[in-house]
Amino acid sequence: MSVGEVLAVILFLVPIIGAAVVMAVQRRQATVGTVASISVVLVLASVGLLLYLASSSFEVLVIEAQDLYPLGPVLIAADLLLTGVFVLIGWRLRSVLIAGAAAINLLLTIWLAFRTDFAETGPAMVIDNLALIMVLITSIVGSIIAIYALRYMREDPRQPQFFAATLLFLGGMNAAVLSNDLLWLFLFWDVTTLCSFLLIGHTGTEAARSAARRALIITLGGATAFIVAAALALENYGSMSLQDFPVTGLDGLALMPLALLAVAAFTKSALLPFQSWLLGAMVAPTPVSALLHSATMVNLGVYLLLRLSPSIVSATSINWLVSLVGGASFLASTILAMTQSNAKRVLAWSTVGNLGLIAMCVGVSTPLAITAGIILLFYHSISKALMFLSVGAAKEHLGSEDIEDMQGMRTTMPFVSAALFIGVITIVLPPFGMFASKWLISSAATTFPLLIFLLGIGFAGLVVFYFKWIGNVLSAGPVSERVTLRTDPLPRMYKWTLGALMVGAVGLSVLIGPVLRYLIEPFIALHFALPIESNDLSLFTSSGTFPVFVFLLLTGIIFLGLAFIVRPGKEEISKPYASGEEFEQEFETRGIYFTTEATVAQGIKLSEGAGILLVAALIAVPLLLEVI
Amino acid sequence: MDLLAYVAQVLIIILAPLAVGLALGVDRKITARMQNRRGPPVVQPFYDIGKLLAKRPLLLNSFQVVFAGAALLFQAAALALFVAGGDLLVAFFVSGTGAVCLVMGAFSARSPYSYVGGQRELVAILAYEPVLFLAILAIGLEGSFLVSDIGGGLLYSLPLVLLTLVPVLVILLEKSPFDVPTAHQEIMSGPYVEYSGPYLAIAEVARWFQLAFVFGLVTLFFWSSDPVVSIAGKLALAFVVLFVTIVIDNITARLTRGRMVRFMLTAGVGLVAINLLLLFVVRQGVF
Amino acid sequence: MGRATTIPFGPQHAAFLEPLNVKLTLDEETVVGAVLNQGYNHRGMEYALSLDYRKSQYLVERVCGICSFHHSSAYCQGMESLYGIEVPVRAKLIRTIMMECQRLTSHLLALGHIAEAVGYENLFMQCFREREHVMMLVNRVSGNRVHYSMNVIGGVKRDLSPEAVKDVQATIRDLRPRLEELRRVFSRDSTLSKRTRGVGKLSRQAATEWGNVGPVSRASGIPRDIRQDGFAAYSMVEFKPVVREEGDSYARMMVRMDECLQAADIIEECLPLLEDGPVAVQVKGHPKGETFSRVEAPRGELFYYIRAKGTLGLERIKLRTPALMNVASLLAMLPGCQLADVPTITVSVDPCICCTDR
Amino acid sequence: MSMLSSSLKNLFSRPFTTKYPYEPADLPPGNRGRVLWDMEKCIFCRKCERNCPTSAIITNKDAKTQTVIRHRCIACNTCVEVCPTQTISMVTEYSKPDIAPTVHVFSVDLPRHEYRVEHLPRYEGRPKD
Amino acid sequence: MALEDKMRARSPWIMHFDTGSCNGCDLEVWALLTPRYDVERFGAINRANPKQADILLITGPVTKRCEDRLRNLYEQTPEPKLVIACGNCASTGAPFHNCYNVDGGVDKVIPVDLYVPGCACRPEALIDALVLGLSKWREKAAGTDKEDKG
Ligand code: SF4
Ligand code: SF4
Ligand code: SF4
Ligand code: SF4
Ligand code: SF4
Ligand code: SF4
Ligand code: SF4
Repeated sequence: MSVGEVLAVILFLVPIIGAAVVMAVQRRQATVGTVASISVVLVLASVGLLLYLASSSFEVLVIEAQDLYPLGPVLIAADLLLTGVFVLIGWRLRSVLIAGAAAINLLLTIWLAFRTDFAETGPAMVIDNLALIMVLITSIVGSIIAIYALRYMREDPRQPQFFAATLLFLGGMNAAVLSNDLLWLFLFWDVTTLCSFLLIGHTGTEAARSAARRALIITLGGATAFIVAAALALENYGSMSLQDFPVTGLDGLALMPLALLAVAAFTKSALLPFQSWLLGAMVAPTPVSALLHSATMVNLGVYLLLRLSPSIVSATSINWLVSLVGGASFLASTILAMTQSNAKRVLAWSTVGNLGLIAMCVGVSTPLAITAGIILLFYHSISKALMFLSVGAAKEHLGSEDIEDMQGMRTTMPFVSAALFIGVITIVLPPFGMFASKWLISSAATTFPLLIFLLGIGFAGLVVFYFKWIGNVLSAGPVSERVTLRTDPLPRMYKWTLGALMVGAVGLSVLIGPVLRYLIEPFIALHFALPIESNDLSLFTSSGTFPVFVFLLLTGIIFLGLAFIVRPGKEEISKPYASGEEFEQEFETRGIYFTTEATVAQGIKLSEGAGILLVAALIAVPLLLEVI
Repeated sequence: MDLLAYVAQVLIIILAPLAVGLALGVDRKITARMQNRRGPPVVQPFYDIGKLLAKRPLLLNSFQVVFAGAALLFQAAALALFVAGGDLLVAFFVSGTGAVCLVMGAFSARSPYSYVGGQRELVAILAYEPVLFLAILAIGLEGSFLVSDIGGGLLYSLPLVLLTLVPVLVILLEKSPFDVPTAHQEIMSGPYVEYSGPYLAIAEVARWFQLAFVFGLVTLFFWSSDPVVSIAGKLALAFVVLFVTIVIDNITARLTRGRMVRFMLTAGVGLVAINLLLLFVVRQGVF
Repeated sequence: MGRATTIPFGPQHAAFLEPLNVKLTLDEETVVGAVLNQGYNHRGMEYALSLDYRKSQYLVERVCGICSFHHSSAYCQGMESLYGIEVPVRAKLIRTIMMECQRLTSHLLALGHIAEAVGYENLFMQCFREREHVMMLVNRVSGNRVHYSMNVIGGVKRDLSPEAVKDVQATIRDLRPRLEELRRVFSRDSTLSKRTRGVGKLSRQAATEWGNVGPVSRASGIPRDIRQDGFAAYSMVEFKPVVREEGDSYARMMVRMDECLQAADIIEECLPLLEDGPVAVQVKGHPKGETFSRVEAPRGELFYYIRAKGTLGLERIKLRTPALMNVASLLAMLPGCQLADVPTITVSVDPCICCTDR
Repeated sequence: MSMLSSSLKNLFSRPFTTKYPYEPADLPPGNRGRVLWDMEKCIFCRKCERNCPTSAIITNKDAKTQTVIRHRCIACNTCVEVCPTQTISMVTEYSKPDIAPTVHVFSVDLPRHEYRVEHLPRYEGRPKD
Repeated sequence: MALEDKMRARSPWIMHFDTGSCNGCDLEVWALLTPRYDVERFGAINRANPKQADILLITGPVTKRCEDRLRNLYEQTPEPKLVIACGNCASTGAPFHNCYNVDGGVDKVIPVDLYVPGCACRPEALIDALVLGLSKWREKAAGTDKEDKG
């Protein structure tokens, strides 16, 4: 076994073992030790994998199943076991849907296992740059979240369960993105489903349980689509290896596996019409949300789409539907995000939107768009984790997640405010990473003029709901003493984790040139012509340039420089204008949410309806084509 | 030669906002005359800026200034990018950042009117940004995103897009019917309430840069291979658009924010769509 | 919902000419609560007015600069009834003419103010331009632009010379087409009607309950106009109160607009009735007894109660001014409206704080 | 739309604006501007002082002066009417702004309608208590 | 310096506040803004916001209730600023000298630079005051500038 293979195995096996240890020992101290050390291992292993791949100039690393020998059969056994567990859970929850879906999964898995003689139809694992990016995200961002959770969940009575699930989640996620064989992927897909179910329901309240149940129903439904797709792939393409998915000549029923996998991806990524589980998952503790939204779970869906992008690109009869689902999710979720005042809900909708955008990129199917999609995926996870964790920290202090309650946080919690601010500007504003992808998407979308209308309104909405929030955070009266970040009453653990993410979000934006060249382009180059060049200072496409570095420098100068130059105390400080009245005590403000709860519910229904139509069309098109 | 072009660009970047200042002066003069008044001299905006700079600074907190300065620099960067023949989309997003900075400045002052003004400015952004964005994408579809590569013909292929820039400018020029964010009689010029003296001047100049960028977009619609004709035509086009906004200002009352958003997202977006559709149909028919 | 925005609207605000404070509670931009806060302008005039009834002739004008002449007319009428004297017809006619001129200035002000409140700057300017014509006219006729100082107890002290009569005639003739032009704009302009129609509705019932007077009540369908009582020379002219049924800001605006035209009519009716004769009768001694007097000021019924005890000082003088009643009814109109409509609605009742607070 | 036509008409017609201060103010004859004393006629009966509603007049019988506080006079014309000797006249020019409330002192020493200019004391405001 | 002064003199922004007047003077102030007198000729516009105003036009005797508000607004106006008391009551409180709730004159509350007589003060008088004030402003601004340097 090569170093790369060892590292790959470490990446998913160690957390899983760690989970077992945590469950076995059941003591806080041991839990802390295990989680911390596993985090370190994960970070090191993922970086090691990066370096290893870099040393071979990012050649795709293929791991055959026999290299991993006893693992294969064990995993198939685990696969059956896990699906069985889902049947049981369905039984316990008295949910016909869950039990039925799980039963179908179980039967199909058994059938598939027999069909393939308990062996893989292709390489077990393929580590290309897309997988590498995902592993980096999961391992590093996931670890940071896990460490953060150590502090956040310190008083939780059921910590071992929580951390075991978290570690399992990370391991499963890593394994899923490395897997090439659909049955392997299916297993880890289900592992993430199980973990999300456990974590969402962790607090055990009524709301949590119903949210967990809903999440399970939807993601299990997705899993069913997945396994059916796997079966159809085996029938149609004669292989269950993702690598072997055909990239030409897809038509008729041969499109079906793709369509179903796309639907499965939509459920995981909570795109319309499946967004409800992610929104419901907001009842879980903040680290869970962070985990779901940035490091694991939802990424898996769009990862699958990106992974299949070479096939989707050629499937011209359905890729427009994929892009429409993505675009509709983006538009609807940005509009709905504007109407929310709960910070986590805002973030949740914005996650849906961003993932929709990625799905849209895949659907647009130009190399440029797919590049944009990967950039978005990469930077989104960092910024989103940062924002979620900040909200968690704010909640501990304020006791509320409502963005209206965050008013004036700048003076009471400067560190968290700075984190939120950086989170927002890295998501929305140029010249940070996410912006680069926005720019690329905009250019790419011109090949698909209908989408530019969704984008136009969506981008504006993005600005509105994020800045409404951050404006609230920054809104504060004159402060007599200078507030420094150090005075923030924040646990050290939070400061470190938030700080790391802040540095990551900004630093990687600075390094977008290398990120693009070394991380993203190798994957694109495998399948497409390179659409974009960079010289570390600027990005170039065929239709435009983006002088990243100039703008980063400018932004740095603007915010740091101005903040340094302009200090209170030099000028006369005056009272706010209140028509001549003294207004200090009575002042209170509330943002604009445009609409009422009822309208929001209606809007959600409407967009879900649209989503259902689109998804139905996605499944119907291959059938129709077959009939014709 | 290269150096010359460079110098010319720098000159344009400096002159464009000044031209906008002058245009605002002309605007005030024409507005006054339409109201049967004599009105201020056309260089009045410069007097105002000079006066403001000479006032003693007075502020609520330093964030206001940071954001006003940021707005100015971002808008200047957007204009610079535009003039240097850069990517329109990037310029647009950078200019949008400038607009957002102003909102942040308004929010950071903890004052009721400024806060409401900030909220309304966000609504205005929601109204005009999509249209501006679509207009730019339409330009990109027709020509190129690179200003230097665009060339002529936009006026004939995208007339409706040019038309949609008029309401955008109405919002940006803070004119009725869409001067909602700064509505003087409701929220006392909104986001600017808490700015005074030099800081107001900074915010104002930032707006000039933003307007210079949008007027720049307007001038893209005219192009001729003869540089003299080209420049004259561009200026004339910009003036015509300005005049239309002035007339609109003088014959309408301010509408509410809901109507503004609805108008921009239906009529504005719709016009771009119709234009693109027509273009598509005509192209299909011709070829 | 939790939080709500609270905003102090006034006392110093671009939409308000005078210090009125409306503390608004907003849910987003919808007004959910409004607290009227008056008294910024309370000077204590009723006390000062009761010190010397002769000097009060001039002080009553200063209760309000917009309808100063109505105030002094009401006051003088009251005093005249205490003295039990009949004012010469010419004086009555002159009072009527001046009152209508003042109604013109006041209504044009109110109309311009509404235009300004909805951000229609050009229309505001047009209204004030026409208003300026009337202001220049009254300056020529009375010698001052605002406080005419023409009323004395017993009549008027400044006669209308034949040239002045011609002047009035010419100016009104000139003004009429301009007013009609304005009326066209006010009634037809689409953006303006979007901002005023259906805004600040006050039903007939509510108007009765809140005790509204003047154009505000007439816009809600209550045909009440004190001028029909025939004080001054109103019994000598033909006119019908302008009534509209809608009860919204638009109706209030249009009632004022129509009353401008009506004022022009009344002035033109009065002018030919002017006959040579005395303009004042002398009064002797100090007044005694109690009385009340009413006139229809531009904003509605203006009511003076005077109790005199036969000395230079008055025992009690009490004003009930129209704006007091109308401003209060804002409380019925504001909740539920948009922040953007607050200026429109407040201005549409034409709040006149100086007399409300006096 | 009628606003459109009137706007355009305005644009091309002469503005309604006066040229003041570059041309004299158009004060109509009979404008009540300010009061002047012809001290030769005054008999110091104090009727004007007593009847002035704003106490703008101070009659000094000993010094033989009539003092009028311009910033108090509301040009009501009462003093003109009550003066038994038609000493006081009203002219059309209004009084001018000044850097302190102005007082004009008419005295028998001075020629007809001429006066000495003095100022009332200025207050510098009062800090908040 | 000279340039600065010139700019100042050409862009006096106005804030008007009514501290208990009878409206007569307020309307004359508004008349200033409208076509007949149009002070925008001199660059003056009504900002209605103390923070952006250079010239405070105060009308009316200051009623007790308006005192604090007036002081607030005055303090919110950045230097160099000019206060013009418009009309007799703002200058001396004259017509309302018998009223118990006024103290007589704006200068009892905040320093006043110019006093405009008249009841109501004619718009022409206000224009005179503006012209006079702008020349006076130069001295005042010189004072503030010196203060800034020293
Ligand atoms: S309420 Fe009226 S009567 Fe009483 S003190 Fe005030 S002004 Fe005088
Ligand atoms: S009306 Fe009311 S406030 Fe006015 S004097 Fe009478 S009791 Fe007092
Ligand atoms: S005194 Fe009159 S106005 Fe005052 S509360 Fe009583 S009823 Fe109402
Ligand atoms: S409401 Fe009162 S103060 Fe206002 S104009 Fe009428 S009477 Fe005069
Ligand atoms: S009333 Fe006439 S005569 Fe008597 S003091 Fe006055 S000015 Fe002199
Ligand atoms: S005009 Fe009237 S206010 Fe002036 S001094 Fe004569 S009586 Fe007094
Ligand atoms: S000076 Fe006269 S007109 Fe002016 S506010 Fe005072 S009383 Fe009214």
